[in-house]
Amino acid sequence: MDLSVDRHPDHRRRGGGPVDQKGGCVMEPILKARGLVKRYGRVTALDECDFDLYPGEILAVIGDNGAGKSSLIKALSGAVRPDEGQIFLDGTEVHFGSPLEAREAGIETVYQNLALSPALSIADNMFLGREIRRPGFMGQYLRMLDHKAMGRIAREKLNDLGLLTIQNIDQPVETLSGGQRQGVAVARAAAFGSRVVIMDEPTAALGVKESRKVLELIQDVRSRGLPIVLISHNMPHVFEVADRIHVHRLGKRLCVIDPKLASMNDAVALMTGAKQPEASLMAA
Amino acid sequence: MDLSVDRHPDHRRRGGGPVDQKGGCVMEPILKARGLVKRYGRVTALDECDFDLYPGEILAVIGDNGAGKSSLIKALSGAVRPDEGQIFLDGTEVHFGSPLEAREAGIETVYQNLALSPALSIADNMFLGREIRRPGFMGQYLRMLDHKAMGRIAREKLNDLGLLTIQNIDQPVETLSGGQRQGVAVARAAAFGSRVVIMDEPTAALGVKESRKVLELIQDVRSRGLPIVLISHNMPHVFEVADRIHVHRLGKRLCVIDPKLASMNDAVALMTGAKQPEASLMAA
Amino acid sequence: MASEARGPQGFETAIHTGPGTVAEFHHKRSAVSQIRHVLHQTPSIVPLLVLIVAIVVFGLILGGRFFSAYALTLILQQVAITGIVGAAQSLVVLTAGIDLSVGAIMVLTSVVMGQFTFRYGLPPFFAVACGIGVGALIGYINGFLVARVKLPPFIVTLGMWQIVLATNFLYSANETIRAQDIETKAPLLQIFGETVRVGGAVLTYGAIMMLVIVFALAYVLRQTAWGRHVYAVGDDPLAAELAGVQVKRVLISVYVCAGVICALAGWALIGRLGSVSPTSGQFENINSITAVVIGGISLFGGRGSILGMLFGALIVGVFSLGLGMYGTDPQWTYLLIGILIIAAVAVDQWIRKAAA
Amino acid sequence: MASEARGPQGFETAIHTGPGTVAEFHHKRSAVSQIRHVLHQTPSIVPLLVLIVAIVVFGLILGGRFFSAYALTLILQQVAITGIVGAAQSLVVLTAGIDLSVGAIMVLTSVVMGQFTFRYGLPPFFAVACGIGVGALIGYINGFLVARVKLPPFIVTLGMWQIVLATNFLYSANETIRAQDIETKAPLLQIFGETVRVGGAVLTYGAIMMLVIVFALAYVLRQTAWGRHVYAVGDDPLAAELAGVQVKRVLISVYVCAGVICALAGWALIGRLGSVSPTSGQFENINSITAVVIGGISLFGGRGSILGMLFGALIVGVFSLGLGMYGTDPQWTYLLIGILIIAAVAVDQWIRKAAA
Amino acid sequence: ADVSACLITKTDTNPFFVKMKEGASEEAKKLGVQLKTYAGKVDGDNESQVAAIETCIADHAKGILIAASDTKAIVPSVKKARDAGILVIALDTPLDPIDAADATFATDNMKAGELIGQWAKATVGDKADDAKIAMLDLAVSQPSVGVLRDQGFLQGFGIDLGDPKKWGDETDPRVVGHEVTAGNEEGGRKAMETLLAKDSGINLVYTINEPAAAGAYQALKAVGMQDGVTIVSVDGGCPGVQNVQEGVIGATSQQYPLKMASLGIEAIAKFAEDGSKPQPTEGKSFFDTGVQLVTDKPVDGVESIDTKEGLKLCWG
Ligand SMILES: Nc1ncnc2c1ncn2[C@@H]1O[C@H](COP(=O)(O)OP(=O)(O)OP(=O)(O)O)[C@@H](O)[C@H]1O
Ligand SMILES: Nc1ncnc2c1ncn2[C@@H]1O[C@H](COP(=O)(O)OP(=O)(O)OP(=O)(O)O)[C@@H](O)[C@H]1O
Ligand SMILES: [Mg+2]
Ligand SMILES: [Mg+2]
Repeated sequence: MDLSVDRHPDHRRRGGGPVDQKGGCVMEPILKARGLVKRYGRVTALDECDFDLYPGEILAVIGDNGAGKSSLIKALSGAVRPDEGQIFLDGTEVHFGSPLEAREAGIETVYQNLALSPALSIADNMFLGREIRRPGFMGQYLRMLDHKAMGRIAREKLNDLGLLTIQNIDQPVETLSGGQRQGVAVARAAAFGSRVVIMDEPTAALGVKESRKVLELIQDVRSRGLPIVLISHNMPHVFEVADRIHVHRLGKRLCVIDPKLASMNDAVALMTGAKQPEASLMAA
Repeated sequence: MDLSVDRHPDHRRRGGGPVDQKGGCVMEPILKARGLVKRYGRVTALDECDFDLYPGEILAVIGDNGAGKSSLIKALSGAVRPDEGQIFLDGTEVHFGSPLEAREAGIETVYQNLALSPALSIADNMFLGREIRRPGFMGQYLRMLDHKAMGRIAREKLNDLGLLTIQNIDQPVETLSGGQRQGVAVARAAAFGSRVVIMDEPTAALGVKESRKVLELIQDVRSRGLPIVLISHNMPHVFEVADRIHVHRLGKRLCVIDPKLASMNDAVALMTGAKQPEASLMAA
Repeated sequence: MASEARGPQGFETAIHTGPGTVAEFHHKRSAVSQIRHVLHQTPSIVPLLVLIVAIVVFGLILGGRFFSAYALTLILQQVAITGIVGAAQSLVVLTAGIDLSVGAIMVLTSVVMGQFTFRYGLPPFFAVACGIGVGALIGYINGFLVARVKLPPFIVTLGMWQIVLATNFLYSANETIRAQDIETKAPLLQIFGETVRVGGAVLTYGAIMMLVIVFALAYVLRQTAWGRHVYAVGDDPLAAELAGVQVKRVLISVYVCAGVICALAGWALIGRLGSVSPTSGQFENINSITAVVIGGISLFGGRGSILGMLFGALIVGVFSLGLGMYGTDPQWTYLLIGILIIAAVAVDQWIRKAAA
Repeated sequence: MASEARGPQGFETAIHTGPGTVAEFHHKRSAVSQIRHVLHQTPSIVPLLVLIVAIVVFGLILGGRFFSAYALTLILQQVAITGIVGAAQSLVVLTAGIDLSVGAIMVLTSVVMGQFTFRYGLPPFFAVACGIGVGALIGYINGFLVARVKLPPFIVTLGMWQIVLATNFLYSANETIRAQDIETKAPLLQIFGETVRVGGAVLTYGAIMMLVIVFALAYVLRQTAWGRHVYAVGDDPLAAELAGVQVKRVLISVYVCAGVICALAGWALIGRLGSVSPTSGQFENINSITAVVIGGISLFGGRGSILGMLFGALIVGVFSLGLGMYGTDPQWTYLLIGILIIAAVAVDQWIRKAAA
Repeated sequence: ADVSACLITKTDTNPFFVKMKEGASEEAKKLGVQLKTYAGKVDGDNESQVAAIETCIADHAKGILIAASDTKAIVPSVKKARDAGILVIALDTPLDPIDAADATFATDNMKAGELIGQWAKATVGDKADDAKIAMLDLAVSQPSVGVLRDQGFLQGFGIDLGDPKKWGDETDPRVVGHEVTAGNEEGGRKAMETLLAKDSGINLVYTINEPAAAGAYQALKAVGMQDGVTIVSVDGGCPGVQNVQEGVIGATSQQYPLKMASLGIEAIAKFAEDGSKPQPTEGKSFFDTGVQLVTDKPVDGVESIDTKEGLKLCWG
């Protein structure tokens, strides 16, 4: 059943994107997990789950509701401590005790519930936990924040995402519409991710146009060389941007397919259990 | 700009569905709103908005994030009191002071945030506010609830929706996955709606398969003769099931288009403001 | 204009051939996890266990004196007031509120019952009815401010506490009505002080009323629509409102109900003290909250059972009597009850976490 | 296998031709809504206005006696303790907690400072340090139980209140240390009772310390990362955790900080009373919560400013002094303060609603 | 009236202080003194009293009457008031040191306790050696009145006090235990029940005041022991004396708050007039307003008045 990529180290990657461009033969995954287990009381959300993300790729993760996708993401980003299993970043094992530790290692995540503080301003939210201090005495000794610099940078990042309509960078996040909030969360991750960017259903609440903006942003981030993990239930979106597709089922990785070889039909059949994995669809 | 149906009472409806079958020439909307205005502090969420729902049809409502779709729905279902404007049910003006009043008038709604009580059981949630009492003395005088009957009915309704995997109808809703919760909310509305069923993004968090189930359920409900209002950002879904499409923009109804005459492209162009409404796309 | 093909998108055809199940997981059910599951499902079991352990431990230490029908029923008598007030508090806490004014309402209503009888010479029956009416009125004001004006319950009842207590002192002029006067002129006021003896066991009508109120509320909360609505409102008021619960009406009814129960506590208080004393009951707000908390009702609303509150009140009762009989300095008792509060909740939390 | 065409779906092409804006609405800005908006943005303005109105009204009623530099600075002196404790309370309330043990910590630390000096003969400087250490320790225990064991703050501090108060009585043996003794042997303990006179104005170092603490905390909360994190934790701890805030560490630091501030209040208390009295401060938890609430800090966390708390404390101070000078019965004062609490929050709520 | 005076009591809920206030108000009206009253929230609430003194200073009062909650801790504030030229008279409870106030009109609480102790000893007679005594005290914080009355009673009964500044450290087996009552019926009943459960042979009950005694009586009545047990108390309020008359309480030490208050007001009026300060009772460091034992069962060697007399002198 487990036909995932690590069983075939000798195959050449056939996917598009920057991975191929580098033409590496035995490329090391930048983020790798083996045998992750996470139980919530009587529910096993992750059941010996494996995961591989290669440098510069967009990896989509698809699966039924409740398959354990968000749980996997949370384990990878330090939001949840797996009961068993190992996680490797660039080949060395890591143990993230908190989301902050993962973030400091360069893994930036957009969670399904956004993780924004409603009463804080947009700028405060974007820089939460990585505030910029003023230069000189005020910053050094009185630890004063540089609100101006943070506001400027936040605005730039939002503009990149086409969220021009936000008039006031100091307005509390709670005054934004659902779509605008999602935009802030995505902009934050895209702006600060240095190794890996993970996005859990970033377009679920977004309109057609706003979704498109996010997809463009994802491709943008990838073109900066950063690999991205994208969870989505939207097959056309997944097949449009993904280099490889991780199919999650019943708490584990069922297989990894290549969107250029497999059809949406195949993907849906695999994730719902209508079909067993076949070698011909697999990503290398 | 306002090319909506009430300006053309002499046109025949061209849409499919039961409305056409009855062949009525000047059919009265079952749910009608005129000039709805709702302001949140400095934001005008509804700006002189009109609305018409005809008997037996599926009316989709589409629009950008923050266009005011949910606000419209809340006004129609009594969750929010509009500042101005009138609402008519079957031609008579109504003033819903609370969601309960709308519900008692037969309007059942699935809200974007689901409106479930996490700590209560599935059955309790489905029957909240319309509990069934025991027959005889216990029910009459001691007001004892008939937990058994409610459990049975709840299970039936969930089975209709294909949510067979819920093992225990008495388990608290908080133990369900996001998708299962959405299923419970949809099942509740479908089971109890007697005049109109309104669904605000019922498939946003759902997987491919679960979404399909909900779409089938919607068509099922329509075939029972109930009209449905469906809000969705998913164009393929909208064009698949809708009889008419209400395009919402900047807090008001821009126009109503016929999915058989207009393309998805037209719809997206209209809702994003890339295109002005044209008579050729309009639903009668 | 061209329109796209209608019907399911191509990739969705696979769905109907798949198995009929969505994600499911293997459920382990070891003996330990079973127990934890049961504990989790019925949160009032934990305080019940603590209660039993406490009784057994004190019984072992103190021997027959403690383990007698007299001492055990004495505990019931001693917690009667806290138990009744705790029932009112439980209702409010279940709606995610808190009522700091319960003790003050209780005292004021007992004073009203007494003064209406003795100052104005009204028939005792009518005075009691007035007392209950005053309780309901104050409850209504609390409920109105919480539900309609949407003020936080903590603040409303903090203010109301001061207002009611001050009113109590101003109205009563701090005058105690003596037990002997009540006995001769208005025995109805003392009715809940009457005792029923069965062997060594001594039960007052007040203790019996507490049990009746608690069990009646337990029934109402579990078995009636209103009870389910109370839980729903405490759980998520917005969701409850949208789901068709008349949140404001439920909230107001809960506070009125709490006010009435406090008035009954005021009546029972006259029975317990014999006299009407405006300085009583100043700690019943803390006592009732302690009982509620030890009994495992969540201060965030929507979770817990009123039986738990009863056990919580009894636990405190067992500790204070047990420690008192053991001869502990009252200050040490005070300290131990503080530790007990924290420990009880820590145990509760541990079970919830383990069984989550 | 055939694969679908990649790239945007057909119907999405229209997007790029549309105008570059998403939904936007016309913003009305009448004068009234402007004012409401300002009030909404800076929540501490409301209590400030109430404060000014109260001072003016009492000034008009009582004339020069009240409207003198002496009386007005007297208010500052009288609220100094509540203001300092209120600063600690504000920190905790901003994290969506509540600290019922503040008053008890304050008294115990003042007793520790006194007893360490007089019972064990330690140098006053060292005794003060020990007192502050005790405050920090109790704060740490509170914080540990709240952040790590995940118990509700209300319960942790309810239990801690009883524990600390009982410890205080047991340890001090209810003995007051007399002012004369402190004056001669350890004047350091009384330092915050020293006064600075400017004309008729009389300021104690204690009042000055309160102002320093409040303004320093206002700076820290607004201008430093830690301050922003306190707000984030109070707002939504889960979101804050995911966004990279070390929620547990922030929580613990807040409670430790509150403990230290309470210890400073204990030191100031010795200055204010002259002596060390183990029975003082039993109402500081209610007083500080009242100040916080009237000052517009939300009990649900994450909203409000510490300056508001200062104004809240001053409002209560103005009312107590004003009503006292007017000769009102103390019970009427309590009653009015009760009404004031509810009214203050109702006004706040009205503004929030109107400007939502 | 331009003479203004302040009355600061420990609480304004205890009937004792309520009556004291009424007495002061009446006298003040008679003498044309403007009286303002203040009180702590509970017995032991020192800070409210400090704030009250400050308010009086700011208000330019001529004199302050204070029943101090913490007799030592209030001294610096009293000094401030005296420095501001205000006459400070301690009522009910002497300050520590006693000369911190200009004058003291007080009852000797220790003496009040001793009287009932002696009476109890004489009443139980031979059985004094195997008496079982329940001590119903005021509060865990051990405010001074509570300690003085408690220790006075034990001294009068002839029990070794240990440290006379606190209760609870006695080793005499005749003391069954101490419980706190908050000085009201509710606390009295619960404390009595607890001690009864501890030892059902209790035959003598000391109570801090008459409400606590009434509560204790209810507890005894509930188990049918009301006739075999002697209750003694302190205060001498009218309901209390009535209870003595009806046999609920064996004896009580009566105090005279009205007298203290009216004397205090008079003194302030006089001070405002000619600057003269009241003088203490001969041989004592304070002006003793007296305490008398009220009982209908007088015993030899302890002076007492009967309840008829007591009811004439009682205060409310
Ligand atoms: N904190 C939690 N406590 C208890 N159970 C949980 C928790 N988080 C997740 N689960 C359970 O674990 C399983 C996997 O959940 P997860 O959120 O990972 O699914 P998902 O694949 O992200 O689903 P979706 O597509 O709906 O977001 C579900 O059955 C869910 O109910
Ligand atoms: N309770 C509220 N308080 C303040 N503003 C609100 C509130 N509800 C909605 N709004 C504002 O009203 C506008 C319309 O919101 P609404 O939720 O109706 O949009 P929508 O069309 O449903 O968007 P989406 O597709 O994101 O759900 C938005 O600008 C939103 O910020
Ligand atoms: Mg998920
Ligand atoms: Mg919406």
